[in-house]
Amino acid sequence: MAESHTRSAYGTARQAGGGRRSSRRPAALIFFGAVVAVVLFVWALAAAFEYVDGLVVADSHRVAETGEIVRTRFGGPLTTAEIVDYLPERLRFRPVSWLFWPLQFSLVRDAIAVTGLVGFVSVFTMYAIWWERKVAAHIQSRLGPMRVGGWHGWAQSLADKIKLLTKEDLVPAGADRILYRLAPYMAFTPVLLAFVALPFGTYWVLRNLDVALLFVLAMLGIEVIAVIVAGWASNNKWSLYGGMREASQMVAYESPMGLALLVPIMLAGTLNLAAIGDQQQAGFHMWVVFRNPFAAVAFVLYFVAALASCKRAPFDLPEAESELVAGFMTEYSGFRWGVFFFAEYTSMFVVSGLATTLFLGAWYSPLPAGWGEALAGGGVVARAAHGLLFSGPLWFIAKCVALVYVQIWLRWTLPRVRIDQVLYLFVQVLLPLGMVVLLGNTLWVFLVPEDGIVAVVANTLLCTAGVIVAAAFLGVAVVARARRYRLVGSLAVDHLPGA
Amino acid sequence: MRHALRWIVMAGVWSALAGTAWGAEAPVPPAESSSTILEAIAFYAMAAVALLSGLAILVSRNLVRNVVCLLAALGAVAGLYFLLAANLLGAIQLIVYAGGTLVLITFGVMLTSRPGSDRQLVRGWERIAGGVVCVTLFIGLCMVLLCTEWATVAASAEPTTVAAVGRALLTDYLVPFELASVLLLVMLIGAAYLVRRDGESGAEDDADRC
Amino acid sequence: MWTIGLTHYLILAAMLFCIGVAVIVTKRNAIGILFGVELILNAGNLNLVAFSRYRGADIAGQVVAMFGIVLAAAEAAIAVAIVVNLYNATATIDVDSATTLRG
Amino acid sequence: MTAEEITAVLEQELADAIAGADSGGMHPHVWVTAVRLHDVMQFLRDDSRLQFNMLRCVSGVDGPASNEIDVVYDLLSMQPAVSELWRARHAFAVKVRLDRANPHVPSVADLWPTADWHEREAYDLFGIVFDGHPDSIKDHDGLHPQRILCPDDWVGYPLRKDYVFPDEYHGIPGKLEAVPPGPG
Amino acid sequence: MAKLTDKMVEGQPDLLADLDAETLATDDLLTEEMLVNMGPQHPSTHGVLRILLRTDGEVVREATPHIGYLHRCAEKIGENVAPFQFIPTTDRLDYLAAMNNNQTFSVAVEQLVGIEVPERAVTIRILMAELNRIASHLVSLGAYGLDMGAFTPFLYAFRERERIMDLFEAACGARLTYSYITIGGVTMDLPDGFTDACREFLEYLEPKIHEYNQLLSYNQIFIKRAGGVGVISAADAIAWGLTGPCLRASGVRWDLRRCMPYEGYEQYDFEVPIGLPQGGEPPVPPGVPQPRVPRGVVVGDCWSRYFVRVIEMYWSVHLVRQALDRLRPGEHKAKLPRSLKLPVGEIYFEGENPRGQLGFLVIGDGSPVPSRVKVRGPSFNNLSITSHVCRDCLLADVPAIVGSIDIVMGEVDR
Repeated sequence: MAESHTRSAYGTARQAGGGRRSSRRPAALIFFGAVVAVVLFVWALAAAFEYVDGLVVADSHRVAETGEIVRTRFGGPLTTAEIVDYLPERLRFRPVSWLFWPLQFSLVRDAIAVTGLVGFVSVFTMYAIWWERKVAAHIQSRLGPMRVGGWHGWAQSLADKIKLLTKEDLVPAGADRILYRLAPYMAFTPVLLAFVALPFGTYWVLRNLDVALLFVLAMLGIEVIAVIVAGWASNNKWSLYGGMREASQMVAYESPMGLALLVPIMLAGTLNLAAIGDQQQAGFHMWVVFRNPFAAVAFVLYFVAALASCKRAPFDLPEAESELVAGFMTEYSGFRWGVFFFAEYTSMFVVSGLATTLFLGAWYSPLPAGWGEALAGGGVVARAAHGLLFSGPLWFIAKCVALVYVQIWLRWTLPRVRIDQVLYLFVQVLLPLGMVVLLGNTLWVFLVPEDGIVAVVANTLLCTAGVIVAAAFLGVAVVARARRYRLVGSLAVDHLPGA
Repeated sequence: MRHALRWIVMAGVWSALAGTAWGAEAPVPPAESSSTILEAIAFYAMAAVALLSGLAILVSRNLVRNVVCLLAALGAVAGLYFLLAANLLGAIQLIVYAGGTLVLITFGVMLTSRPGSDRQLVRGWERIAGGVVCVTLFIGLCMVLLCTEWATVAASAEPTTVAAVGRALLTDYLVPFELASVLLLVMLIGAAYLVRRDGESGAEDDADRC
Repeated sequence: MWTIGLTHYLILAAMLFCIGVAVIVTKRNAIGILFGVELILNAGNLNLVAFSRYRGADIAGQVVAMFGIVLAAAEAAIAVAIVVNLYNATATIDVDSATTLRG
Repeated sequence: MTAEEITAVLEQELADAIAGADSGGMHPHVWVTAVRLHDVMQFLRDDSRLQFNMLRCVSGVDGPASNEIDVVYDLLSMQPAVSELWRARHAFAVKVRLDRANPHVPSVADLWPTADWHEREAYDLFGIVFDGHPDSIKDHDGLHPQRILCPDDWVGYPLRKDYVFPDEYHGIPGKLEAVPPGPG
Repeated sequence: MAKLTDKMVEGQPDLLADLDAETLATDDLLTEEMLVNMGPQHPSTHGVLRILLRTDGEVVREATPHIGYLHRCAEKIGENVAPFQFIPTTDRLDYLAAMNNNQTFSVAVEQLVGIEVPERAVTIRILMAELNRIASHLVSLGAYGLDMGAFTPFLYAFRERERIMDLFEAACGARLTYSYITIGGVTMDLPDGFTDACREFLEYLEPKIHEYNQLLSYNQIFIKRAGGVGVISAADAIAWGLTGPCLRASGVRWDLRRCMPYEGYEQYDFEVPIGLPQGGEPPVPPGVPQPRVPRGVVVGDCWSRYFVRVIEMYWSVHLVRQALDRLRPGEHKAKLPRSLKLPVGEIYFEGENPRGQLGFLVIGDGSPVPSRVKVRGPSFNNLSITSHVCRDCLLADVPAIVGSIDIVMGEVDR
């Protein structure tokens, strides 16, 4: 009886979604329309320049002479001919080369990459929201979304987005109309821009900036102003409190985060994220977090400051629902609230991305690099195994998702900290700790020889500690899974709907 | 006027996106190649954003709108730095200026604003006098700029690496570097002393001030 | 018209500078004046970086611009501190009314 | 101490303030004149033998038949102890009989702060004016404690026996017949 | 205590004296402080309570509770219906502890009329009252975790409360407003198999309370947020008429069930937990791991009020077990005439509710309808101290303090 009931409910939901679009100009269409327009514009631009230049962009052999490091396989300037001979023989006939013709313009490649990135970010955010609700549910011994879209309610976020899109587009009375409308996009755009410099793999970085780390930090900093402006423009006392709390919290966590990030920079000697990643490629013992004890403490310090920067877990004061109703997001509803939510989850991913790139061996797999070469050389199965076990983006996203999981896990187990405790914690506890870690790391780098006894011992100790933590985590998960009925008692069987 | 402001700021944000995405790895500019045209487009876009947001600060009275316009201006100038192959400076400008100083100014705006007090209290003739002064100043500057012959050296637009700037800071510019840190220390103590509410001793609980 | 020369940047910086001066002159609100000062400093930095780029990519201009940014941050902090103090002493931050030098 | 002893002590100390006593029954109490109420309460709280440290409840009782309103103060004396259980010494009540048309009685909020809200409620529902109440305001009804349960501009005192429920309040219909006929 | 009106805030220093008229005319109210309404629709005020806060930045200068949004004039109903018809209204006073309300009113009327309640009925009443105390404390602990931002304990607490609601549903058919205990005894006898289900639930619940201690009570952030916040001294507690866990947390070992016993509570053995300073060990029934008061906790602060309720849940489980052993077959309700005539006289009786002492003043005048029923709600008094405690606290502490006092608007507004 329950099944038929849900199917009909699901059915009606579909019709409701397709109902009459609200007459006023929905903000969503403009936003997605703008993204598509950028892509088409780039395509047309490439065609236009063909006539202006009249010449193929500088040929490829010049790259070999000047020894310019061609970071991305397609990074440097490149010709259609080169693309075509990269294809397998069977595809090398005339119309295909026409298809790949625009690829030779770096702007077109950027446009495609940007579209891919926006696609990845929106898909990741949608599933991060759904995943958080599932993880929260299982922490609280309930099931979470189960009905929308079939298995475990995977389409719940999609349904939420459609609901958000069809919601009324209202602006509170007395609010500063322009700033109120602008704030969500001011919060979302910088975080999306941060992906420009984030390396997903050796060939998977949109712009290999020399100042990548500073660029990402800058983008996270601008988002703060959007929150303050949102709080001010909503003409609501609670939002103003939310905005002011975000401002004071930002002042508190910015300096310890900076100090914590100095440690990997000092170890790697550069701000270029791709270069920092390359120094951690020989397996998990080469990860910066296991390099020396100060780096491990710096990782924890950075992660705590990162929690405060994307307003998560114990530091979610700007949108504290039990005190400030909903903080700076009180007056927002519909798609604008969705964009703020979008920005929060995207900044969670960016912050985890930074932590992975700097501390947890970027896109390199924890397995020793030796196995990688062995597998890569072998037969089809071995190469497939290599592709699976050593692929850059796969490992980068896996590590980021693991860190996002920790952030979700913290949110549903810890109560919220008070504003003066946050300021005390960051300014009087973590800032001195950051300075001590920085000093310690400097001394370690100068005094301790690279491959001396002390360095090797410290490295092995930290590696074993890391393995123990990972094993313990997996062990507890398996044991809890096996005995979950005992934990919840007989309740688990008869009370849960359809369990 | 409101819609105009809205499009200025949106354009600023989008041009910052295009500027940073494009300018960072300016490819080799052979004469009149597609990249120089794009570079020109980017330059004019960002210049337009910077100037329009500056004018918006001049015109609008709402302080928080000024903060957003200043943010757009700083973003546009950062984009120009990227165009001028000064990547490190662009990033520092965004962090220190847009991320730090602007939040400071926002604090100033929030702490000292009262509802309905941010009206323009300027009388008519003051505005005209200001305008005249600026225009004459601008004409004077342009006269100087246009008729002098700048000795420019066409150099490759490789973005200066962080290492080069770092080395320069610690070798050629060591004295100003140390002086700057001393100045920051003095400023820190001065600001803390100034803001101490009279009557209380130093240990002001931060919760009271935020 | 399409190639961007040094003069383009200098004229842009001059325009920013004049707008900054205009903002300082017309705003009576202390924080408003702060905005003007920021614009002027930006114009200065832009000039420096433009020269550094168009004179053989020597990094003198960039380094001095960096110091410019640091000083701007310091100056803004002091300015906000003074304004908050002014607000605490007299009830308004209207520059014309702050005529007395008493504490 | 038993109710009789308490009444005896009271009559011995403040004879003129006591108007009558009923120490039998389940609710032993003593009648006090409105004028001397504050002194009696002060004595009950501070006297070494009585020490009524907890004011449990202040309730108004409306008696339209005899055209008067009573105020009942229920008091309790708790014997403090360091770590074991506190012992209940004795419970007692004090009643005051007031004229129904213009009930005035001095406030005891300064002796027990809990009386503050109780007296505001007694005024709100019975119209008993407690003179010297810390939260009193002056409006068309003169100086009286502020209303606590009903809206500040409510007319009438709901718990009086002769109270008539208003037809409407700010357009909200109070009675069924006061509801205007709907469009249907 | 300067009374706060929504109009001009008095006592504001006159800073505008030396400014010219033009600026003066435009700024009427110069104040850094803001008047903020927390409620009546606010996620952390339990029910419809509105607190008007005068805040200066994050610091709350003055908090003034405004009540009356849930006022249904229960006392007026009391004067128009017979006592056994008033029972459903007592359910809705403290709607989280309906059994205790019914029990207190029934005892008041029985003592007034002088009805003898059969032995089995008295034991069932104590059984039900203590079960309802556990349910009510579970809600208050869960909601308090919610006020602090910890979402998970709320769901665990409600999962256990579901088990108790199933037991009540088996006994009297209702989940929240039971009207099960009435004058003269209990409306229906216990269903068979109830005692075994009840024992199984107690076995299931006892280790869970220890689990919640680990999850929330001893959590460092929770201790930092609740310890040393909203401290109420014993003298203030008595002066403001606080009763129940709020009074006990201030170090006053006072429980009506032990100090002025009624309904045979003197035959049961249980301890009265009070707020202990750092390192103190509250009394706990045998077979329960000994809890310890962590560092940073003061007698009479929010944490102590929270923890007294946790320990009371242990003792209620112990009490229910004793009640189950004491159950003997017999009458579940005394024989009463159709229309019970109330004698001329009055009685003031108070019973120990989960939130404090619920008092009834019942005045009979010979007719079956009482001439006056005065209800003394414990939350009404407990709430009155918020303005005294919340002075100069932080904005985030107001929900913490109000949550720890644990008010139910049903019995505040009556």
